[in-house]
Amino acid sequence: MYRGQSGMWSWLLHRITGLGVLLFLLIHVVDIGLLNFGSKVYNEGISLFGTAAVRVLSMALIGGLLYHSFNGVRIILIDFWPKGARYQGVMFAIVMALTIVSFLPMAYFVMGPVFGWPTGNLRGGA
Amino acid sequence: MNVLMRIRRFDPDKDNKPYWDEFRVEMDPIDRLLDALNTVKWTMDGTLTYRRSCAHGVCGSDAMRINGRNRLACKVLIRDIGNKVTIEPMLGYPVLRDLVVDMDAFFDKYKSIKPYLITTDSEPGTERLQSPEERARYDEGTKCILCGACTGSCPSVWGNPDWVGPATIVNAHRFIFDSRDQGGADRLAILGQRNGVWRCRTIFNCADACPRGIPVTELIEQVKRAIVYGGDTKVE
Amino acid sequence: MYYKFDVVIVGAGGAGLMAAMQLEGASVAVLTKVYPTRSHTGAAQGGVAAALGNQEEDHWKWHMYDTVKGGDYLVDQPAAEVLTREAIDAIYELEHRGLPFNRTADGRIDQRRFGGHTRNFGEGPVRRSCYAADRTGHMLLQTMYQSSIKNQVRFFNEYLVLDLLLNNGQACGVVAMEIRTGEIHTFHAKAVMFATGGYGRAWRITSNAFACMGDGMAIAYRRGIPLEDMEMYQFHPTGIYKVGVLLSEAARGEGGKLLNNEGEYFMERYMPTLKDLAPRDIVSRCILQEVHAGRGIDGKDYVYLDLRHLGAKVIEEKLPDITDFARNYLGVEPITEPVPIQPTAHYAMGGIPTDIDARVVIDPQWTPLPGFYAAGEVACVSVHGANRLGTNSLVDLIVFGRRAGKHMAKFIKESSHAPLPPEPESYSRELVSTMFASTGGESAARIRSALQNEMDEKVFVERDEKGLQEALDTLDRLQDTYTRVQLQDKGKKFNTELVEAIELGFLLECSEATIHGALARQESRGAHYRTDYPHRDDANWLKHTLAYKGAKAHDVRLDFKDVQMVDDPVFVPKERKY
Amino acid sequence: MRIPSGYGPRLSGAGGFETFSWYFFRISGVALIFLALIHIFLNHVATDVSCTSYQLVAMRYTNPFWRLYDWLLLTLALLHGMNGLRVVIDDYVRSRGWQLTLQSVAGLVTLTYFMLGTITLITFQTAGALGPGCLR
Repeated sequence: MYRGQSGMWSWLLHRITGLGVLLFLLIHVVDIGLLNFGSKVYNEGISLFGTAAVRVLSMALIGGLLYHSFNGVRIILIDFWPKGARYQGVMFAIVMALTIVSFLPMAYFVMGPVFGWPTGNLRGGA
Repeated sequence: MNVLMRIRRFDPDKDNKPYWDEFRVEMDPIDRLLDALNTVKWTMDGTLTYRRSCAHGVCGSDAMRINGRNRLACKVLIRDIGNKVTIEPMLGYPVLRDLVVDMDAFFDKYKSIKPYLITTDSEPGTERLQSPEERARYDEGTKCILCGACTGSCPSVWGNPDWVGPATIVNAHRFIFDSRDQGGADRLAILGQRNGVWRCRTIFNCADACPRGIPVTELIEQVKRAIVYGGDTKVE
Repeated sequence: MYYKFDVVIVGAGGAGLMAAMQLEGASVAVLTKVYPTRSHTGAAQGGVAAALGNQEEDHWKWHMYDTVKGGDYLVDQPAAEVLTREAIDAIYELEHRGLPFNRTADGRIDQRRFGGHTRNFGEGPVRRSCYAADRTGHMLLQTMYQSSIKNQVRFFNEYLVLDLLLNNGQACGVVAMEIRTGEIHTFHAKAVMFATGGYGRAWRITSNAFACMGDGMAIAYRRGIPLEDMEMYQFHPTGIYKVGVLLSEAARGEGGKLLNNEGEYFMERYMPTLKDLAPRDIVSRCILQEVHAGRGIDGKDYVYLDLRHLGAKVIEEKLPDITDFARNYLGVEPITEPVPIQPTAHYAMGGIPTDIDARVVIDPQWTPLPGFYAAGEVACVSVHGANRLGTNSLVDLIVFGRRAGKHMAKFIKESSHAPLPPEPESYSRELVSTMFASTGGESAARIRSALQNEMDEKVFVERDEKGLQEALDTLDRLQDTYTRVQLQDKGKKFNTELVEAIELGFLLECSEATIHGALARQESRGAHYRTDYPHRDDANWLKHTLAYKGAKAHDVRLDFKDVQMVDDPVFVPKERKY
Repeated sequence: MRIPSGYGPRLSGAGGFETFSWYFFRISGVALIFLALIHIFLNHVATDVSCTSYQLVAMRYTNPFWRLYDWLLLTLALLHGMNGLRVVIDDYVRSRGWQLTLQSVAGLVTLTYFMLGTITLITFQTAGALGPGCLR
């Protein structure tokens, strides 16, 4: 084992979240493909997304996507901002903070319907 | 101070696979880890094998993995590691014996980016002129002692030993940004390829491992930008 | 295995690589015990002197005067002339090869002051040392290695040379052990060059690398070649206390001063003109005098190097490495605290005698041994005489390494391979197999430690007859014990215990020659200070010693060689004052 | 201050495919941040995921903007992601045979998914009941 510092963990997490999101994308394209089979097939397929189990997975997806997005910005800053490399550690901390801060409300909206939390948005028939 | 040393051992003549060995030594807090290794070798087990030469961090012989991070054994003080230390050979290189790794491929990679001044104009009778600012532009890279700690700390190298690795790019940087050099375009072309700079994923283990304090990743990023943007034209 | 090359160079430090670079088109092998960029040239910090005159008026003749006077007139003056004249061209050659010197505002090579370098024959300090921060040696070594890559020099990395092959009075190759495999190889060559460096590991407090074990000197010595002026060993005044790692003279060149326990900058008292920039032998001795007078820090055997008044900017920018050493090895912050220092074993002025073309000469009549060359610390062209000036070591490497290369280039065109002696590997194989077979139970590490203690105690900055005699007896005993060294490690591959044991043999022989020279030379000159003969004696001792190996430590035969002078009143020996 | 270096003007065609790939990651990445986050916002926050239905999609797709939007998201995400996979394979698969096999499979998957997604987006007919059909 190599005891890398934040740079290494940020990279590893970036890779894992990237591959995770890719996996989801591949599934998602298939479920979109269900549109070709008419409304009944599609609606049955897509209703899976409303189940509690898939909602948990969706949360993981959203968390991963948020991290991957923010860290992507960090990487771009490292690449194009001449001082970026010097502030990579600070930027990693900011990335983690932003990820958590933006993840929490998203998680509330995703899991809300399961627990009957008020979200104020359009929601499927309970 | 009593120090427990856990050392990864491997003798190709005897062992099928590496194993852990332990030694207890009594050291002074301001002794260096290299002194502890010497104490083991000279008083306990003569078969313990490692490289060392200058013993003060300028020759680059004794890079190894100390408590999970690449360090020079001659620059790590006992008081900073405490009572227990784990020592392993660097990752990313074939192990020859105990803590000694094969660095031939490392030097071959270094050679691949033409690490020497390339000039096409004729030599002046005295020195080529270079302003202090131009000299400062590539100063960081000149500190490299080719110890290989950065390259051995890089996950991209562990995954793909063919990759040129950070040390090579640092040395390319040293010439690319030298105002006297005229081979920069060649080097950038080499580094723009599949095993060039793009395999750097800005992981920063290299910068942490560098015993000379070179901001390795930052220099690699400058090379990337040089490939993408091009550089300033040479002053006439 | 058998290899055949035009030239075999042993050692990949400054001298070896500088020579290799001159041999374009020839087949050249460079054998090195460590990877080339690990050579101890890389540890040189301060600079490399040449009278470029970039900062103020300067002349090679002033440089030559300083070299001759700094060496306490034991310098062979024609060699010093070559050294200082050609230094200028050699510096430009290195700059053209890419060496990143620090620059002046107008883009030329920057130069700074260094101990013993003066303007106008001793009037005051001059800026003569070309430098690259405080890692000049590192940059020099890197640049030369890079140049050898360009020239496609063939390197044999991690090969320990065990023997020099001679046949009919001519050098014809070397035998070496490949450390990685334990195999013995013969290298057949028209010309052999030794550039193996010094033997500073004979002392405990030393600035030298573990690799500096006197390999080349001892191998030549065993083959009947004398060692010249071995008593002339330099102790650098400012080694880090207890560790020996050097704090470069550049620190004093930039304005650092030595401080005793009374808060006095004592060099001003001893040397009113050059003060802290007096030559190293003098400064080392002044430190010892302070210590003897009870003015060492805490009454111990060290003093302070004070950099505080230079300010953080100068310290960080011009002396970054040594600042790092002080922090790392002492936990001392040079910007706010003085740094504990003591004299440390540093440099062998003596070595294998050579002429100005770096050809090895084997007797007082300057008879060359055809095909055998040496340059760098291993050699004694005697440009350093009794004491080397700071920065002149790198000058020696590049000037005489270059000359060796050029002369070999000519030599190999004019001559063919001399036949190898019968069974060329027998001596080396015997050496290794004896080591493996020994059951004597002695430990090389213990013998080395005993040697170092003895040398630190009795063959240090100050010597006397009694101490040297005792040291010789000790050495005799240690050499006897050495025959019973037993290895724990019986492996063939990367057996560093074997390497260390063989190297210890080299070290013992270099020490033996050193002690003999020191015993014989009944005067004080340069680095050689005899408390029982405290004055220089030009009537009897304006000559070099040549030590020839005998059967045992006591059996060394000494011969003497006149110091060469040039016909110029400026260089006539006179009292050395600064 | 601009410090001149020795390497001269910009290289023509600097570096080839790997350079392009590196650039593409960054450009597509920036675009994807907006595309993907808005997409997620629409489907998980503005309306709950349980609202998503054939009818909702149909309603949205009456406006070609959303077809284009989704197509861009699909294309960029697929290329960004699969290029990432390619890089991972390139990093960790040392055998040339396996390397070639896996890269080909990845290429094939990319093409198939791109075709599948694109065809769906183009051919989808908005017929029947439109609207979210879910409760407030």
